[in-house]
This record gives sequence, C-alpha cells and structure tokens, in this order.
Amino acid sequence: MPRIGVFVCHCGENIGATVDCAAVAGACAGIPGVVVSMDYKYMCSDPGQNLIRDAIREKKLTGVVVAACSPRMHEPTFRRACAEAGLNPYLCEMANLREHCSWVHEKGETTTRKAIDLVRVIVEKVKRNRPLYPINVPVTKTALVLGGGIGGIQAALDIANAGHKVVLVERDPSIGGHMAQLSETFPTLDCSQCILTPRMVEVAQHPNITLYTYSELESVEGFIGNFRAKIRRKARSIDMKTCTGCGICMQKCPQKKIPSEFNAGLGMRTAIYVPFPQAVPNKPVIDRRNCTYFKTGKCGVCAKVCPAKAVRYDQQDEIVEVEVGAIVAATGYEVKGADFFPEYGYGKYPDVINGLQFERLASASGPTLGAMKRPSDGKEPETVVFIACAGSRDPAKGIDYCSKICCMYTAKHAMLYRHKVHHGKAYVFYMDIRAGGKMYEEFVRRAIEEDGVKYIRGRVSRIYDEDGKLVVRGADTLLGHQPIEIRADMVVLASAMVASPGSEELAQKLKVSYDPYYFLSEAHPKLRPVETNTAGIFVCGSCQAPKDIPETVAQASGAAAKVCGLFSNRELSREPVVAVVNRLPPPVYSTCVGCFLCEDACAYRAIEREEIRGRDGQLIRTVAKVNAGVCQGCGTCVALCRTKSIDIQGFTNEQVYAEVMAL
Amino acid sequence: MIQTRALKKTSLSALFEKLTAAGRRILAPRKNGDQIAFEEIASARDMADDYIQTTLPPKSCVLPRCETILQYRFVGKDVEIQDTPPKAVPTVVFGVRPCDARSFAVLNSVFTWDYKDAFFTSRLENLVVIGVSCTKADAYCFCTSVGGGPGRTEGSDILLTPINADEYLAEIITEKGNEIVALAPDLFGPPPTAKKEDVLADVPVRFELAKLAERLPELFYREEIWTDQSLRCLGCGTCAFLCPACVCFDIQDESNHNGGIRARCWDSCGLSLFTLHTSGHNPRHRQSQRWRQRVMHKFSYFQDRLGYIACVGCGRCARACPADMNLVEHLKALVEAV
Amino acid sequence: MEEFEPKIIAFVCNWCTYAGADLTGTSRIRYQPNVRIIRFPCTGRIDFMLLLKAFARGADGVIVSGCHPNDCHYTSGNFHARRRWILFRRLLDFVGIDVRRIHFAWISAAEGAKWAEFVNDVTDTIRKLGPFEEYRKLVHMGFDPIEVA
Amino acid sequence: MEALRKRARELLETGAVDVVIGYGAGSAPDRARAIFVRTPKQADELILDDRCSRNLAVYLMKPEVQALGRPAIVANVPALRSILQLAAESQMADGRVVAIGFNGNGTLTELPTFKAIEEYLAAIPPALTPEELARIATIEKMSMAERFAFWRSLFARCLRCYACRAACPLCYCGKCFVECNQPQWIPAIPHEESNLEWHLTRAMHLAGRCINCGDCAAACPVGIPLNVLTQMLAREVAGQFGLHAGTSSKKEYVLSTFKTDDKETFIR
Repeated sequence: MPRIGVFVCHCGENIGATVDCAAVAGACAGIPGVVVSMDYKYMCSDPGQNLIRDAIREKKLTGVVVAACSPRMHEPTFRRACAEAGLNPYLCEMANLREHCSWVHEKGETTTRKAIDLVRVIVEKVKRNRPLYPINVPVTKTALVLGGGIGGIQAALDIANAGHKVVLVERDPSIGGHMAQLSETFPTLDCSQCILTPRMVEVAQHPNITLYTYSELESVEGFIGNFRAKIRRKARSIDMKTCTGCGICMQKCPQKKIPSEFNAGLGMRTAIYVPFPQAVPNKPVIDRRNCTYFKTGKCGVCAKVCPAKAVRYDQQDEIVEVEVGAIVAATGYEVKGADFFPEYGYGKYPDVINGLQFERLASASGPTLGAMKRPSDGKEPETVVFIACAGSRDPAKGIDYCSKICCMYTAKHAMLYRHKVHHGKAYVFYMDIRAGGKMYEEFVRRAIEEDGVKYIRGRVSRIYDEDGKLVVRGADTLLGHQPIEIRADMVVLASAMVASPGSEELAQKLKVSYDPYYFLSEAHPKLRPVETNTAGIFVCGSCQAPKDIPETVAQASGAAAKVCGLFSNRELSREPVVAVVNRLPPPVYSTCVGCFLCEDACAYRAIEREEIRGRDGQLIRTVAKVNAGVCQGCGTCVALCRTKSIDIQGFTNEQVYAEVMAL
Repeated sequence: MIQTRALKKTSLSALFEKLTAAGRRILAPRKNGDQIAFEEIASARDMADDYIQTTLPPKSCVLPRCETILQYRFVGKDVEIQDTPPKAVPTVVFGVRPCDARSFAVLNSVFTWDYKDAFFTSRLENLVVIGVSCTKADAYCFCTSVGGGPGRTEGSDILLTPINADEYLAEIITEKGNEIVALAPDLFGPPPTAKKEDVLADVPVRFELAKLAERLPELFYREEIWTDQSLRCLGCGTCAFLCPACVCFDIQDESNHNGGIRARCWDSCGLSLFTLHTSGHNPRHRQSQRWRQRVMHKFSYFQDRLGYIACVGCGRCARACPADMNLVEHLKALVEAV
Repeated sequence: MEEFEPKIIAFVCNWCTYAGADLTGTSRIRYQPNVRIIRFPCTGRIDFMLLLKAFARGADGVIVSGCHPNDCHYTSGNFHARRRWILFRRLLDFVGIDVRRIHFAWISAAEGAKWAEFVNDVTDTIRKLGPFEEYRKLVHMGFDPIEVA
Repeated sequence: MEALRKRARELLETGAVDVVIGYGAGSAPDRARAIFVRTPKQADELILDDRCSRNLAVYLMKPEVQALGRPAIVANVPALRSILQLAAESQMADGRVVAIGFNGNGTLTELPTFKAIEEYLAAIPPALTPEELARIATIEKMSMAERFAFWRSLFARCLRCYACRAACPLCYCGKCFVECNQPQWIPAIPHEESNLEWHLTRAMHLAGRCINCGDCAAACPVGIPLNVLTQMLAREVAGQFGLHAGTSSKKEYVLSTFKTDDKETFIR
C-alpha cells in the first residue's frame, strides 16, 4: 500500500490568496494512500523543505506530492529535498497550483475544487511512480571534427590542446577551407594566408590530431560519448608515405587546362595537383575525372617521373572506422554560382565575377599574383561596380536571409581595388550597410571617406554588354529612384552564402535537424548555439548560419569547450526519463512482437534489435530494445506500440492512465 | 403427465398480450439483417418466422454475457462492498428449438452442482420456455446424435409443433407450462388429430455417442489426432460464444477511484488466454490441447461428473466457424480412429 | 437552473504548451477554470486511447496541444502526433463521435496569451454543446449493476 | 486445379517445402477450408475454385503451422499482400515462403521471393472497390447522430470473442492491447463503452496495415461489418499520405513516418 505525503504550498499570497490551501490539504488527506497532508506558507523555504524531509522519515513515505508552483520551477528543489531524506527523488512530483490555477483563476470554490483535482491527479500518478536512477554511459574521449576550414581547425586545435584526441576530416585534398582563398581580411586587412597557414601546420603536426584529408563521412552510429563513425578515404592515387611532395609530377602532367577550384576558376591546374602551395598535407592528388590515364588508360607520365615511385593508379577508396565521443560539424558554406544570376550575366560575361573570385584576383598568391587584371582580357579595369546582396535578402531568389559578411567584404574589395588602381572608380550598390562589429563601421567609413568608394543605395536590375563595357543599370533610392547607369569594366557580385553541398545528407547522417536552407540547426538559438538536438553533436561556423571569421572562430572554441566539458567526465549521467521495452521471465521473454515499426518513429535511432536466445543458444525471438544512452524520452514509440510493450519511465502507461482516470 | 392442446398461430398475439399483462417479459426471435436474436418484443408480428436456428442461443436468459455480481465503493479510505442481489425478471422465452431447450438442464447441472448459484437459479426459476419443434434442419444439425430430437420436449415448459399451416400442436409439459395456459385458457383448443412425427424434420444420427464416450479416455493421448484436427482452428472462440451449453466464465473487475464492480463474463477454453498463468506459463499453450479440452470436456468429463453431455447438437459452432471446424465430422473421426 | 460547466481534460507536452500555460500564469492572464492539464513529455507520447479514456471518465471535451511544427523539443514527435490525430479524428467522426469535442492546437512556450484564449474558446464551445450525453448513454460500468444479454 | 496439385506434389517430393497450405473441400458444398498438405498423396485434396476466398496467410503466423516446417501457400491477392505486410513488419524472412498466387481466371504464378510478389502485385491496384467506397459513403452521408446510432447498435452486439482478431493475418501480437491489465486500458467486461474502445483501437492499429481481406468481418459471429472501419482508414491513408499496406516488403508505416507538410485543417 502506498504511503503518500501531500504538501500544499501557499506560496505566500500567490496561491493562498486564491486557493483555500487548508481545504486542499484536508480533501487530499481523504484520498486512499495519503498518510500525511498539510499546507504551509512557503514549501520551498528551509522550514518548508524540512516539513517534507521530516514527514518522509517519520511517516515512511513512499511518495511525495508538492502542490505548489510549476514543476519547471522547483521540481529539482523538492526532488533534492526528498533525496536528502532518503527517498528516491523520482518518487516526488509536483502539482501545479500556481501557474495553472491560482494565477489564472478567480478566488473561489471552483478554483479550490480545481486545485484539489490537480493534486488528486498527481497523487494517483505518484502512487505508480517507481524509483529511478540516473543513467550512466561511458565517454570515448576522442572528438570527430568534420571540415578543415578555420572553424574545424580552431575546434580541433582547442580540443587537442586540452589533451584529447581529435580526428579531423576534410573533403578536399587540403585543409584550409575558404579562408585560405581570401586575400586580406576585414577590418584589419591582414593577409589571410599569413594568419591561417601556421594553424594548418599546427594541425598537421599535432600529436593529438589524426588528419584525414580527401575524406568524407560515410555513416555514424551510436550516441553521445559512444559514436562509431565510418570515414571514406577517397583514393588519392598517391602513396602518402613515400611521396616527398617534390612536385615533379605536377610539372610534367600534360593535362594543364583544368580550372583550379582554389582559384575559383580563374586559374588552371594540372590533373595531378596540390591545390595551393601552402596546402596541408602538401602532397598531390590525382583528379581522376580529368586525368588522361584514368580516362583513356594511356599516359602514366606522373608515375614515370616520380622519383619516389609514389603514384598508385590502383589505389581504392578505404573505409576507416573511428570511435568518438563527440562530433563537431564545421562543414562551412558555398557561394551561389553562375545559374543564379541570369540578369547579371554571371557566367555569360567573364568580367562579372563573384566575391570569392575577386579575392583570388586580389591575392598575392592568386592567378595574377595580386595584380588587378580582369579575367576577359587581362586589362586593368578602370571602373568596377560591386553589387551587395546579390541573391541574399531576396525572397524572389528563395533566399530570405542576410549573408552577413558581404557588406564588409564588399567594402574591403572596393578598398583593395582602390589601393591597387589609384585612378580607378569603385561603385557599390547596396541595400543597407550592416557593419555591426568591432571596427567594422569604421572600416566602411574609411572605404567611403578615405578611399573614395562611391556607395549607391539601390538595386541593380540588369547588366548587359555594350561596346565592350558592362552597362550596370539600377536606381538610386536615395535620389528618389533616379535611374542610374554605370559603364563598368568589371562587376563583382557579393553573391549569397549558402549551405555547402551535401549539407542535407550530412544532417541526415548525423540525425541533426536543419532549416529550410539546409543550414544545421542549433539546439536553441540563444542559449545553446553550438549544441544540436542530438546530444554529443555540435556545430560551429557557417554550416549553422552565415558568419565571418571571428564569429566562426569564437563558435569553434565554444564547441570545443562543450566537447572538453563532455570529456571531463568519465561517464555521462542522464535523466532516466527514457523508454524501456519490457522483459519478462520465460516463456514470454517480452511482449514485444518485433514488428519494429517503432524504429522509424524514433528521431534518435534509439531502438535496437536484441536477439533473445535460449540456454542452448538457439534464437527464440528478436525484440526491440531501447538504447538508454540515445533515447531522449519523447515517448513517441510508446504511443505507437500496439502491444504496449514499450513504456517510458516517469510517464508510464500506468501513470498517465491513472491520471486520466482520477479526473 | 403431458397434456396436448391446439394453439392457433393467429392466437399468438393474444397470448403475448396476456403474458405481458401478467407482468412477463417476452423474448422471441427477431430478424435483424442476417442475424436472428432473442429480443424483447412487443407483438408477435415482430417475430422471425422462417429460420432453422437463432444466431445466438437463448443461454443469456439464464447466463448473461456479463453480469455484475458485486460492487464496491471507496468510502473515505475504506472499501464498502455491496452484494448485488439477483434481480430476475419473470420472462417467457418463445421459439426455443428443442435442442436449445435441452441446454438449460446442462447449464443447471453446473450452477447447482456443489454450490447453488443464486444469479443463475433465480433466472431459471423465473423463466418459462416455450419451445417450437423443428420442421426443417440443415446439414449442421445433429441433435439426434447427442440424445435429442427435433420434437423433444425436455427443457421446454410448453412445446409447440407447427402441425399445419394454421395451428400448433401444444404440449404442456410442466407446471410452469400449465400456469401459462391458465393465463389464457380459451386460446388453447382440443388437441388436433395430425401426428407430430409426420411434420418433424429428419435429422440423421451421425455417430455413436456411447462409443465416443468409451473411446475418449484412450484417445486423449493420441496427440497427432488432436493436432491434425485443430491445425486450421484459429482459436477464435466463436464456437463457445455461440454454444448453448458452454458454461465457462471469467471473473473481471472494473474500477475507478470511486469504486468498482466485479462481473461474470463468458469465456472460452478455446482461447489461449483461458489457462494462461500469471507467470507466463500456459499449460494449454497449443491449440491442439485446447481443442482436445473442448471435446473431452463436453463429451467425457462433463458426463462423468454431472451426467450430461455438454452438447445439444444445435450445430451453431460449425455453422459459424470461420475455419470450418465441423464438430460432428471430428467426433465421427474420433469414433472411427484406428 | 445552474449553467452547465463542462469537464475538459487537456493533454499537453512539457516543453511547449505546459510551459506556455506556465507563462499564462506568470503573465496573470485569467481564463475559465474548467480545464485540467495532464503533462506529457511530448505530443508524440499521447496515446489516442487516452482520449477515449477521458470520455469514458466523463469528459465533455478534450484538448491536445504541443509544440508548433519544426519546434518539437524532440524534433519530430509532433509530426508523428499530427498523423495520428488526422486518422483518429477521422475515425471518431466516422463512428459518429462529435469531433467538436476534441480540440488541437500548437501552443509554444511563448504563447501564454494564446493558451488562455484557446482554453476560453474551447470551454465556450463545449459549454454550448452541452454534456456529452451520447457517450455517457453507452452502457458502461456504473454503480447500477450491469447486465449484457 | 490439376496444375496446382501437380506442383504441390513436386514441391513436397523434392523437399522444397514441408507443407502446402491450401484449400480443401469444406463441410458444405459452398464451403472451402484450409488444409495442410504434408505428403505428395494428400495433394489430391487441394481444390481451387470460387469457394477459395479466405486469406490463408493467417496460418503463416500460427505457431502450430510454423512447426510443420517450410511452407508453400496457395495465396489469393489479400494473402500475397499479407505476406508483404508481414515482411515489412519483420515477421517473415525472404525466401522462406513459396507463395502460389492465383487470381480469378485460375492462372497460377509461383512467387518464391518478396520481390516476385511485389512485381506480381504491381499490376493489381490496391484501391478499394467502388462497392466498398460506396458503402463507406453511405455511412458518411448519415448525420452524426445516425452514424453514432448505427455503430452503437452494431458494437452492442459484440461478444468480444475476438474472432475478428483471430482471423486477421496482421493480428499476430503475442499479447493484444486488450489483454493488458496494467493498466486495464479496455475493460474486459463487454459493455457498449468497452466494445467501442476495442473496435476503435483495433481499427487504429490496423490503419496503414490492413490489407483488406475482409476476413475479420467474415469471422464475426454477430455480423459486425468491422472491415468498413479499416477500409475507411485505408482510404484516408492512401488519399492523404499516399501509402498502401501490403504493396512492399519495405517498411513504410503511416504512423511511424511523417512529412513536415502533412495537411490537416483542425489544429489551431
């Protein structure tokens, strides 16, 4: 027979002024199973908690109902008090008399009656509560970082420097990401590669970091603290151990006309190539789609010239499996491509380029070695138009959001152009200037005031070619929509930043939710910005939303701190509100029939299959089993289970049924 | 001493009126789609006329599908138990087939065996059975194989045989029957001359009952026979729920925080849950064991203990079985088993 | 005669609607007291059988509420719930159970005012419909002995 | 019919299967019954004609039949759909059952794998018949009160014998929800309210799973047209979510999947 204690709190006047608390306590004293029922001014105060603790000891209570405020407020308080008195904390529940009753209803008998109902429901629930114990799961102290851009690099280094192992996976042949492509960075104009490459080298040399470049995540299984990831190491066609990185193969490769990804198509590379001189690892890869040997079976020049005999045409993709405790997604972004701007002639006119291409033009390591030469004829452009918000903030283009970095880099581009071409004219078409950030506004003002960049507020409607000039037509909205036409030599589009290709697939592999633009979703936009809804998986950088370098780095360090926090425990302790599939003595074993329709209903893939075997090892049945480490306790499987074989601790079928039947 | 009289079919309405006036509830077969059920009727015109068997037997007149046997309430922290006194209504059930009429004795033997069940007996005491002989039978009927017949009088207080197009031959069998006649004496005329046997249906004897009873104890151990016979059985329990002589019941409680009831509900030994233990062990976990139990109980144990065969040959089980389990066919096979 | 006061049982998820109703309280927005809230981790947990039990217990109306689509604390529990309710509601309607007695809403933790408005509206609707006599007329366990022939 | 007997004989003689689940003559001229052919000689008892309408797939889940060994089954369209649905619910291993499909014109097609069954069924649309749809529409045309009265009178008859469940190939659960007593979701006492709860829950459990053989209604001793409920739900599942039970051995269950843009009109 249960022995329940009911403790009705006045919460000062908050409950007491509206609900007759003494009457509630009196009525509840008559409920079968209730052995003590009292009211008190402030249950959450020390003397109040003592009343509960004393009653537990003296009356040997098997359950406690605190009728007070919302459990979202003080449930931990009262559960702790119960635990201190030796009662399993999960045998304590709260009836919400304040937020759900006294604060929302008038003083009177009806409200008191409602209060009694609310307590009775919880009494019936608590009668059926079972002692629960936090769930402990071990933690593998290795992190998997996906993406080797600045975000991934920063996260990997922070975690590795804290003494934990890191596996860093990069899709491209080298780490570095988009930051390696940039010329200078706003607002300080320091050289991007100069600040990035030392970090890249540090990654390569760090004893705690295992680097897999030219590799992609194949699949992930498991749960926080205990993930198993499969990584596909794409065939590089090079033996990384024997290759010395001398580069002769690249010099001799007859295929020299392949647009270089690193140079955003403005330069050429060979079929066997290192993406850029400072690449890490600085060893080549064969681009099999463009290699003559792989296309025709003839050539083999690189293999012949390689002094280290490191070329391996027969190399296969390799799958490596790693066990990790946490995953950081830092897969970055992509800029919108040619087909997106037919009205701007991008892709049609070679001198209409995007921001990333301008970075390469302006970079000392770029195809022009930093000289301002336009792609079509290599002439120095005398008039350049920069168009901000190319695609961004444009519902018609399907991109409602602001790409965030364009205002700043457009100012930077115009400024860099003016520094290189002193007599040149730079125009910027903009919608608004968003320069929130340390030294950002000042930077934009400098471009306008010191470097004489002409800012025109308005949208460009069309760009067309006329006598070798790019005619940019727009309107100046600050001058009453006055039409404006600029004859330019080159146009730079600050094209929208979008989620990198494959984001959706990645999100599905990680079981992380994502927004309509395929940016990965954080667990909470304000308070949990680097966590995802899947425990143990974190995000940083522009795979979550557009952001600039300092923000990416800050978020990467934040994610790393979260990972380190997780790794500071040998075991994880979790709330035991999880689903359980019943197990019974033979010959029943479980009422689960093994239809596994629940599997798909679980957003966390917490439902596993367990083979029940007899003493002779013979398979008797395969039934469902919930991985308590993965289960988040939503209970969707419970409502779905036809045989009622799955139940959820804390909200069991018996409990919720009793609650309904108590009304 | 059975008295014979004549009752005009057209007099039924008047008879029913008299019965109603005397405070008796009348249950009679009524057609509802393809179902024929014993229901309370207001007028003889509502009755179904052309049928071989009702869908359900008249068993629920004495053993309802479920009935409350006690109630309890929570009063403060105590439980107050209230017995539910039997509340039988004086009832006349009309149109009972002679096979079904014989089932009351079978049921009575169980409910008065070592304990006199007040619910059952008070209902039986308040029940008058007016049987109607069978002039038609189908391939499923086998009353004659189990000691009955299409015109047998056991179990009926009055048995009517439609002797010609307009008249019943009324056999007044019991004192209860006389009481009914006394309520409307002028409706019952002098006995007709036609012979009852001439109009009765022809129901051939399908197997030798004595031989079956003799062989069953030995056949009990012939696992393969029971398995073979029951392979197609779905274990649905329809046979028991339609059987006029099945008595198995289950006691169930239903409650809420105010109190609850305890009720007696029909059950069936053909269902796997029937013998399931709390531990999960089921002594009759195979359908063959349950099928064997059904046959053994009806034709061996019941007779040994109570002197009755718990089957009246109505054929409902076979008619309704979704798997075409045909009791007669299987009994015959058992008798002939080598 | 005293006006009929309906009994309404609300099944709500912990993360959105329960918290939303908490906000109604902290905002001191008044609403009618007929509703009794039962807390669930997620709308995905709410078994349709519980609705039947609510009516069996004499509820005149039922509320089911949780997080807005895409806002589920558990990512998709509410989507599963939505499919369940689409079919179950259809089935109830098909057997002639008045679906105007069952109300669904997405109410977030920030929508304290919406909760109050919703409860008031549902209470008024159910009050107009009157007691759920049809359901109560079904033979069920009561404190008069039952007999089913 | 001869072709079937011949093939059954071969399957048993070669040891390809241990039992052929088929139809044999029933106890009345208009009845057929399930027979379990275990020797080549018994194959002569097999029949194949208009009487063979019941869904024999229900026997594939019966432990006593499973104990006979590897089965072949004479399968009408609902039985084939049952096999696929059971496969989707992890109840059956591919290749274990040899299905001998037959249709109205008497042609036999041997379907030894799920893929073969899927391809065979691809030509037979799973839609409800116009008669079935019309029957649903008749009920939908009634007023709410009429609908309630209609079903109430039908459910009131229910004996809770569970013949509907026993006859259903997809009611293979070891412990049915109606047998749960902690809590006792559905009172074991058969009264109108518990009968309603039983039938609604049963229908919901078959939503998106029912392959519409109609054997539940056929088995009901008191003539409740139970399959109308599941047919109505099948129509909704097909119409709203584009899913059809028993068309694929791959799992895609209406209630364990969702689309973010599933349409409804009643959630505020």
